[in-house]
Amino acid sequence: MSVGLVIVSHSARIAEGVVELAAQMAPTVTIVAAGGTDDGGIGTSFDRVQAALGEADSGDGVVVLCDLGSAVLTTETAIDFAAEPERIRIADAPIVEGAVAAAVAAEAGGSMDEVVAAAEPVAPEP
Amino acid sequence: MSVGLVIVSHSARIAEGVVELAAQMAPTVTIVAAGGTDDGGIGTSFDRVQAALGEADSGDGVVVLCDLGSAVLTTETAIDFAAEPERIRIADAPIVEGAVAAAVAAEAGGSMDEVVAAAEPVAPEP
Amino acid sequence: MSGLDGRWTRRWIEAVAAEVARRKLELTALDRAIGDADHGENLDRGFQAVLGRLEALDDDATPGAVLKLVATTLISTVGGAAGPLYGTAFLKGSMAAGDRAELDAAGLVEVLTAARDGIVARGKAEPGDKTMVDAWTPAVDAAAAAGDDVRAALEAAAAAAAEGAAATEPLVAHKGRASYLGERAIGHRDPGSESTSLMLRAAAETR
Amino acid sequence: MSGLDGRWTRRWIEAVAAEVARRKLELTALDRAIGDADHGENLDRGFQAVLGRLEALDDDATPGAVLKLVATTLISTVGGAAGPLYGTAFLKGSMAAGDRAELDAAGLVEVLTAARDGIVARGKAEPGDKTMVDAWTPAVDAAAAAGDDVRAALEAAAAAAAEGAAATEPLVAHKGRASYLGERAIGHRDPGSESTSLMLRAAAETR
Ligand SMILES: Nc1ncnc2c1ncn2[C@@H]1O[C@H](COP(=O)(O)OP(=O)(O)O)[C@@H](O)[C@H]1O
Ligand SMILES: Nc1ncnc2c1ncn2[C@@H]1O[C@H](COP(=O)(O)OP(=O)(O)O)[C@@H](O)[C@H]1O
Ligand SMILES: [Mg+2]
Ligand SMILES: [Mg+2]
Ligand SMILES: [Mg+2]
Ligand SMILES: [Mg+2]
Repeated sequence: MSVGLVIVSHSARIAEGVVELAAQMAPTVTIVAAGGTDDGGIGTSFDRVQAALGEADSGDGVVVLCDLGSAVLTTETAIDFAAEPERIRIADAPIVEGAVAAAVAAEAGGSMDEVVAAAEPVAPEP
Repeated sequence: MSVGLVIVSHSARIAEGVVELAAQMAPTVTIVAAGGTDDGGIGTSFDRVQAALGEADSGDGVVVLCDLGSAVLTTETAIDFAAEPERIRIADAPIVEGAVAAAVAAEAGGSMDEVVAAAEPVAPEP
Repeated sequence: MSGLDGRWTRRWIEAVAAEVARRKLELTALDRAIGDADHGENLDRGFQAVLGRLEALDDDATPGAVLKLVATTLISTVGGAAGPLYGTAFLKGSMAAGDRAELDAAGLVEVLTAARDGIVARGKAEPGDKTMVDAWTPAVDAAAAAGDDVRAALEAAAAAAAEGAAATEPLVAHKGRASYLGERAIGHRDPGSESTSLMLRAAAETR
Repeated sequence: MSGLDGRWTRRWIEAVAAEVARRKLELTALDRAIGDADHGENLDRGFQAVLGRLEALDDDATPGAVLKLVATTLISTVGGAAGPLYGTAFLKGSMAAGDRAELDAAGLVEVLTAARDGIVARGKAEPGDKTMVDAWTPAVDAAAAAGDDVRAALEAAAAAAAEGAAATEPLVAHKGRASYLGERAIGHRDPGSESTSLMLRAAAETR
């Protein structure tokens, strides 16, 4: 088991693309996309985020990457409604670059704190 | 006319999603996706980047947002092959958050330098 | 009427839904200038969903029960920042209302205060950041100063919210999408402050 | 044979393509450990495309013309960091070769140096960053020290590249995807340094 990731974007395509990109370097990590509104528009969906948070938690907790501010607001609201909010953390990191770094850390068996830390000051990149 | 944007991602879905997201706040800016490999896989395509650079330049230059290091390498190579490389700048910014900020600056008629500056230290966000 | 009961609360929400539908394009136009041009659609989607769910609610539901239904519906249907923000506001307001059958002036102030505090806790905006907080905060203060008459408190809140919304125009935004615009946000009214003003005006006019 | 002519260059590239195809899974396995598991596929896609385009080239094309075709093909077909990096290397190498019909030892060293400098200019990696530069740099130095015999220079370059590739194993990466892994990259060989070693070994064995 490892920390799971949830990718909350205003765009379903961004969220799904981040999942495919991050999964490349972290094939065993559960990474769940929660992008777009319920009707497929641009925005965020509380229900999608809530479902993704449940799906991504395989026992070691969940780290969430968000794009813009409203994605953070929606995620925080979902955390307020979560049964075990202490098992969820939002990384203060850019969604794509942070997700790749977080996925690598989760693949290596990092804890929630380690995964958040890996995402936050994005790892040095070429 | 305004500065055009090119979004170079390893994932076609990320690039297209960034275009739809950034276009929301910048409806008149030309924003072109260059994501994925030629056969639709994960990676970057020199030909797609080269074509996008041409398409995005309506006279005021182009600012490029990249995701990972190889996207930067591919873009820099395309710039080496460009007829007027001085009309293209790569922003050192996260691809999604940077693109939204860059798009807003381009929409306001910012110069290449202003658009790059808007993307780089990502604008304060809620 | 002495206090604001569940039926009043429902009539108020129906009036908000009608006003949002009527002024949808106007709210979206405000959001087009300094945001992503969806605030009217977002709220209209949310309040139309509220109307649908209100029908299933008991006729004698308390104010708190109505507010809670509004909260959960907005949270899951709005799709923009306004969803979690107004959703949290209505949720905190419903918790403040508790299971009281009616709200008097003091109860109304408790509900409005809880709603505003919920928005601030969620969005971390301060007064002057050019957000809906700039309409809520003067509204709460004015209601609190209005004395024992609940109708006077509602009228004071609505008037103060309208002023607060107008006062966002000269500001630079420090939260939300408008913060991307820097000085270019000056001269434009914050859409969320205007929708707050709309809601509180509807409350003052609901009998 | 006195120097390395266009036909030799072509045979070399064909040998590289064959070796990359044969060792594709091995290169990808190296990249699976500290990258995204595609280096073998990336290079194989590139060199298979090169084989296709080589056929269209004049039989008496110069070394520089062959290298240029390899460069542009890798740039547009590899799809990973190795595309712009090797593409730039072959491009700068082809420019250094110019329109010479044959490369002697000095010409070979010029070409290898230009290739390595191209990679460094493109990727900004320094020796010790756990990249292909760690195979190229000792290879260039060894070829330069090998004297006037072009075959000896090729053999020296190949041997030094193999050592350089092996020497990446204890390193932490500072460029490329492996830099995400921090200390966990230790113990793994850099895939790009191994493919560089493969190319230079193929050169030493091409008659
Ligand atoms: N952090 C915040 N705190 C308070 N209000 C905010 C915050 N972020 C946004 N808002 C309010 O939300 C409004 C925009 O709502 P809406 O258009 O529905 O969301 P989005 O910006 O996600 O499209 C803004 O006009 C502002 O009043
Ligand atoms: N900035 C750089 N400078 C030099 N070499 C690099 C750099 N970035 C990556 N590399 C090399 O590229 C190799 C990876 O190539 P490849 O797997 O094809 O690309 P990608 O990482 O895009 O999937 C690495 O093993 C390393 O040798
Ligand atoms: Mg909006
Ligand atoms: Mg929106
Ligand atoms: Mg790779
Ligand atoms: Mg790759």
